[in-house]
Amino acid sequence: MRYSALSVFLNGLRGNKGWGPAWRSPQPKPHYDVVIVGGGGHGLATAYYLAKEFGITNVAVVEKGYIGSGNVGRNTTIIRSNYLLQGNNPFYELSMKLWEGLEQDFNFNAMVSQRGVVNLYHSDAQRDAYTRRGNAMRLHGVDADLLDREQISAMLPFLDFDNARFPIQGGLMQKRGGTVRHDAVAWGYARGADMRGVDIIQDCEVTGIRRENGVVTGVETTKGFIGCGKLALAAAGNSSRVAEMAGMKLPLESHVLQAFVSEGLKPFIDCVVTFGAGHFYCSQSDKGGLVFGGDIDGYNSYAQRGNLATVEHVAEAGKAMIPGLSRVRVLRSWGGIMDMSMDGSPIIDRTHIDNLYLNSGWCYGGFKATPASGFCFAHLIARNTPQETATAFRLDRFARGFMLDEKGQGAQPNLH
Amino acid sequence: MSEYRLIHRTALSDKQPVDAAGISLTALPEGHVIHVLAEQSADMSATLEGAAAQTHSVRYVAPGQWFIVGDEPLADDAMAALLTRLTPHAAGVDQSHGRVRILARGPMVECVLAKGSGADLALSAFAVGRSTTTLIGHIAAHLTRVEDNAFEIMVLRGFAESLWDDLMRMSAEFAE
Amino acid sequence: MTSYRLQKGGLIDRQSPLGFRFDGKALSGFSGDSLASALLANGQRLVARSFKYHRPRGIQTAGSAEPNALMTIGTGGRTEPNTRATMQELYQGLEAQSQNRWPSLNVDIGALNSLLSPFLGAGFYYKTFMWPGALWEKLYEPFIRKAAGLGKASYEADPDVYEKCWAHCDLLVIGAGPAGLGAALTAGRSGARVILVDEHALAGGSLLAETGSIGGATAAEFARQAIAELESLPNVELLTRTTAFGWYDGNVFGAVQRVQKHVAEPKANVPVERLWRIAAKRALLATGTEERPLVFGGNDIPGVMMAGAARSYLNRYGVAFGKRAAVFTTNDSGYALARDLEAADVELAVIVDSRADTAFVWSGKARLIKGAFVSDAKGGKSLSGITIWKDGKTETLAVDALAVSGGFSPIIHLACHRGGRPVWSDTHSAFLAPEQLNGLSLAGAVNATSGIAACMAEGAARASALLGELGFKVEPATFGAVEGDIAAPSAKAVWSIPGIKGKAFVDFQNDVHRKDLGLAVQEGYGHVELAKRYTTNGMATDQGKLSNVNAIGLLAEARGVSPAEVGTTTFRPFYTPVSFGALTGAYHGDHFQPVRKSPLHDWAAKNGAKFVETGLWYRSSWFSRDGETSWRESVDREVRNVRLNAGLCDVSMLGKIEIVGADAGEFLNRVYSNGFAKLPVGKARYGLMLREDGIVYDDGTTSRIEEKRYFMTTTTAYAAGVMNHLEFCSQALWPNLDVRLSSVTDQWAQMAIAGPKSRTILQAIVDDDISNEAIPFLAAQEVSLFGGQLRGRLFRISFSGELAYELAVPAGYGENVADALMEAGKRHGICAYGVEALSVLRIEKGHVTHNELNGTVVPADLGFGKMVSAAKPDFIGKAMVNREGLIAEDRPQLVGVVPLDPAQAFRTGSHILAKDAAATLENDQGYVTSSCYSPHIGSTIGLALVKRGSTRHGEDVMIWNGLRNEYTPGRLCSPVFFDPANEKLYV
Amino acid sequence: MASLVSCPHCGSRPKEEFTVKGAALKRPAPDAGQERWMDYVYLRDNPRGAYDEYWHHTSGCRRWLVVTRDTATHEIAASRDAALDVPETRA
Repeated sequence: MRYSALSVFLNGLRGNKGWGPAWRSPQPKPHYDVVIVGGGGHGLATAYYLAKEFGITNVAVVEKGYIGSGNVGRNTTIIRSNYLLQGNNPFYELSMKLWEGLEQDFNFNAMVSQRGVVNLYHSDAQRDAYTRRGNAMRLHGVDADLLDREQISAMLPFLDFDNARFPIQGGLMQKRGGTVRHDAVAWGYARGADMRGVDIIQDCEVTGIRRENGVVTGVETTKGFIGCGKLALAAAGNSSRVAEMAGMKLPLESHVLQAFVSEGLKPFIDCVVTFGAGHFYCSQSDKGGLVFGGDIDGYNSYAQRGNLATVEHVAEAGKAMIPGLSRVRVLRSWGGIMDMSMDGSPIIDRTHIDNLYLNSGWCYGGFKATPASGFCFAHLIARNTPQETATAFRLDRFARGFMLDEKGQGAQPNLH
Repeated sequence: MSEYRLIHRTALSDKQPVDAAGISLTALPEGHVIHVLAEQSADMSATLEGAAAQTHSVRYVAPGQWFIVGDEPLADDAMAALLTRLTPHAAGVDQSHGRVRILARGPMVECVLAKGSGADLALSAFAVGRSTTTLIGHIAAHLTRVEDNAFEIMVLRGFAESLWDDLMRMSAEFAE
Repeated sequence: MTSYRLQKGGLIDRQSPLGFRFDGKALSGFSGDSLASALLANGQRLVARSFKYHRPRGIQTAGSAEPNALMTIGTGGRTEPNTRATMQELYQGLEAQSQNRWPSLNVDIGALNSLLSPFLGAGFYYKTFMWPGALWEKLYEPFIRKAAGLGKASYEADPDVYEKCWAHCDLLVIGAGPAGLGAALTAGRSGARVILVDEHALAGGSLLAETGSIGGATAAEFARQAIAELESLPNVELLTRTTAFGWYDGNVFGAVQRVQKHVAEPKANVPVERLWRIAAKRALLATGTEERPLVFGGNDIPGVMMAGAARSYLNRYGVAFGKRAAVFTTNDSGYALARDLEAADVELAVIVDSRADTAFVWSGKARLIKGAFVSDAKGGKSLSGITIWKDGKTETLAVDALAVSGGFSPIIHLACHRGGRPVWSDTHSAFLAPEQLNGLSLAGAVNATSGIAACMAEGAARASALLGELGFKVEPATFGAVEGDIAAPSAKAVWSIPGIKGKAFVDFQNDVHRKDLGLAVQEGYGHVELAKRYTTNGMATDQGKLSNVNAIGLLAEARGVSPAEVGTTTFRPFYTPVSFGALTGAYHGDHFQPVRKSPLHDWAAKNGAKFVETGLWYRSSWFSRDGETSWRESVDREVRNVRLNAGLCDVSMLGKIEIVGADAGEFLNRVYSNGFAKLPVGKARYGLMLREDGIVYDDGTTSRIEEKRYFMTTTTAYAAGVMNHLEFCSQALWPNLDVRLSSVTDQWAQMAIAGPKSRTILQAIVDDDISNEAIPFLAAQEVSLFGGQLRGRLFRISFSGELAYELAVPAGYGENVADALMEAGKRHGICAYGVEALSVLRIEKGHVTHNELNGTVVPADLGFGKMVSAAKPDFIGKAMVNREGLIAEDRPQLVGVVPLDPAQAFRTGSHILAKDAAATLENDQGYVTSSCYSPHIGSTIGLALVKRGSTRHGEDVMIWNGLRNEYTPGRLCSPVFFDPANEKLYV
Repeated sequence: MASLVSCPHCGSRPKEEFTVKGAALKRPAPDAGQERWMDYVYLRDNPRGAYDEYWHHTSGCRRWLVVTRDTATHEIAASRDAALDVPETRA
């Protein structure tokens, strides 16, 4: 059933008995043209665009838990396209453009809210770095504005301008950046893909990848063998483990990143704001909770939980930036497993194994990339050539020396 | 400019000592601190005991590393002699100006330090004479338990004022 | 005082009345009251409005699970939103405000939402508000945001102090109820290091609300004596008002102590809250249970309360929760309340027991209806009556208070924080803790043990066993006989209640009702995690303490499976919310990070320095002189003066590392890309350090001081990183090399003395000959100063391109030496110069810093191709530096850039476009890495990384700063703007 | 772990005193070839389970350690000084 104000009204009159399931719960078929491993944002978006844009509908998404149980449901909901490098910038801007029409496209209100993203700077060096970045954005037609202290103060009067260890000098603003209701992204893509014939198979863990004559022919799962023409891996933090089933070792480490929400507050922070003197970024959800995060915990982990030291580190930066947070309470912390790559940029590529496609390395910026990641991965699977904004995300870039290192940190994933 | 009178500016000269029943904080004299770096598996015990028998104290730092410390500045020749005594199996690096020592003493000293350090400093776990480097809040410092209720805290000179201020805050509730 | 307050009983002090305000209304309570008990005693039933429908809500619990009674406490910088009235101790002058209502608590416009509730079911907003797209941010969302949220955060800074600390113990006991006290007394007597935490002001837990006795003493008196004993033991630390909020890896527990949240004016030298990190060898969870509500119509009306809470208000606080009460229970615990109500002469109209076959023998006066349910409660802002359903028939009864008990959920949160999943027990109708717990055990009600005596005994036995594992020998403590305890063994849970007419709430705070969960299942969101996210059940500030298990039960029924199959959502920290203040401790404001101070800081300050934060350091940026009106004026003067006369700059912040050992030379040869093996004693060399991936990591000079002693300098920014890196190389990669490292950054005050007159000035304080012959360029020697009073290290190196030295002296003499140099240099025109002038001088010479070493360049990009030794068999970065992409032709290379019109300035961060090219990403040629006004050139100059830059000197380009709409026609040129032949360097 | 790391020289210490570098791998010989070096610098086993990694006790004894840690449970099984435990000597 199509969602609309009218359908909500009519169903309300009938005691909401008319709503059907948002997506089916099918048993897996023996064979699909494409099997996507991972029912997170990227996997579901890939399925959606395969069906919608490339007409490939004989597709299954297999998910070991429930859909959206990974990082799409445990991030700080920020979207932005304020990237520096030519290999990254057009891709993230494609993603932003897809976000801008997403809800009407898949008929699900994911609350895409372009409230603006401000990165504060505290020194001339940071200002210069943001000048470079803002100009790189503008070169690609991405909106960027460099704000001075007075402009920041008018927007965010509760920041610490007077008593700070690292006084705020200004900020780089992307007005089109903002937030999205994260779970709804998974649900919207799932519903959209399902309506176009994609099978979404939950509670189905992949336990092996079957190859015949070197070519991938399907996956062993807890629901039996599922054959496929093409196998697409979109397993985020578990990418290394899935790739290992195909005998591949990836330029990735899995790291835990915590995110937090405070108790509900009346409207306080309108945009997304990131601290430049410590790792802290914050926005306020429509329900009123401050959603915020900081740095990764720093060590390899598959446990979706973090440590207290990082929590404190984040809180210290938060109160340093906004003194009024002192008596606001942090409600909940959670952890997601990030596929941190060796240069901080993603991988969307074929592999050396025929019919095996890889989407990974999103580090902790995968949420904002969801639509473009799905779109470009679907393009690659359907056409066997990279989508034009994703040509730099090759697996061989490390061996060839064409790293996409926005931070210039080199081959140490926990520094990206 | 041999007529010029050199003045040693101590790092904590502006700070007022804390002297309360629960806790006292005192900047120790900036005498000498020698970082001893030994070859792997060199036995330095005799040399270090020799140093300790004089006007120095020896603090363990890490495997093969110690600080030789004392309240009196070492003249060039005394320093040279000390460095020579360390050879051939160890070298000394003068850190007399690079590290600043603070004495924290009083019945609440463990409570005060527990506000900064995650090391277990209970007397039963950390006896008199033991040393360790640990974070006190955000600043790394080298601790030595010099008495049941007293610790020598050694910190990089550049952080000395910040650490002093932190220790003051940590002591505040016992320093009325 | 109103008649809700009993004449006697409770642990309050009737001799100490306390005045407070609620929504501006002056009220009064007693010392020992919670804000909630005081409000109840005053007959204030309506205390809050719900989140979505703005329904009237009252106090429902007496503890930290409270979903309704959230208030804003305090004013100004002490404004504290969303505080549970049940956990807030009353103090004289307390100011409490209700939240989420407009214009007032009594008359709330938002309550109109209730009328629209058929259309506001679970997830309705995902289905609408999409057209037209632009209206979301402009109309729908602002409206929703304004309506949502709870209390208001303060814009003011908090005047109070916070702190954090560590604690270590053999046994941590969490919860000071019967099991916890049993454990703590046992452990305390063993001599082990014990910490006992309890979230309430008064330790004792459920004993404080008991009317029975232990060993002849009242339960509360027993608790008081137990606490007194524990306080007398030096090895026991008792932390009340302390909530253990998280169990972390390594058996570390996070806890927050509310040290001064119960006082009107906190003492300034004591924190208001203290964050504890407790490293426990063993821990015992004795957190008891949470009583479950029952899901019937109108179960949220003020006057409906948990039975245990009603009993707590009655016995602990001396407050009756109503004048004519009813009890609705699924288990024996309701009878304990019923008995105590009658003993306190509160009218009890009826006991409704869902069990037809209960064996409990009720000997009180009140009517008992077995096998029945309260299907609906009636009333608006206060309960007026209930409907009792039995076998399809209903009867209504006028009551003003209803106590409910739907069974008990063990408070196992902490036990699940490290990944273990709770296990459903049909026997106990509850989720129990995971079985495999490393370092943590459970005792008492949280372990599904019932009855005071059994809980105390279990606590004692567990403590004895846990300490036994650590080598302590102690017998479990024993206690006198318990009288008058109505133990409530588990009873079968009741999820769906028959005959409901009204809205039956599951999650009170988020207004999730029974039908929302049904809708979630119907729409495919039946997985417990999806249902939570879709309906928001359990996502409010109480994190579903009361609602989660009921939601699971209802989901199970709707899906036709057992609660075991539904499972729980994940328990995560924090058990109860923790303030930013507590998590931050003292590290905020200008104490956010420590300050690292140069030994020349005071010298710089008295010479007029303006400081700038550089990492943790404050560096002197420029030195203002009288009459100078802009920073540029000062910097230009400093630059000119260094080139003309001389200047003194504090470079103490450079990383400085002393490297000793027989293999130090070989070591340096391996960590630098250029050769160091043949560096003679007394010489310095510029070195380039690569990362293993071939990218430039850092640069600096290293000098050979003695045969086996080197002195390395690093950049300020990478000082710590380089030290870690060198330690890694020496310890992990090449432990067989004899290399030993000592950071001497803080040992030396280091000053650059630059300019044509620097030698003359320096000679005034240096005893040794420092002529060009004695100290040629790149000499590094120990020197005697002030007639032998001091020894320093003198390096003939230059960042400015001038005749220049760096002099290092022991830090304590730094200020003195700098003063002497300024004095000696006065007649030669010396000036102090800061990092701004330093930067101009180095840009004029084309010297790179981390502006250029941006983590993506290889040596060849900077014109340092020759510094990558081909001869050395191995060094860090050698293997990867020649990859295709790192030697590609169109890599960015270091180049100079000037404006065609000297009057036109440009900025760092501007991009370089080919002349006449459109501003597009494809046309991006590179960017300006550093820029400054050069007094020597008479215009802005810059360094840039530009594609094939080294081959493009002389090419006209556009310097583009789109952020400011600045287009500056420019020309690429050599990056060396000043003295390219280095004639000034060698004089 | 995550909260406490045991240092063979200093005992159990908070994680914030340490810096973690990642997999404790054997550095290849300089002439080991591009593939071997690519593997060392960029590829990681990234296992779910036991893992040897380098930790530096930065705010303590400043020794590099090889810590054997489970990436799923965060339990630390062992912690040794890196100098005494170069990868080639490890089983």
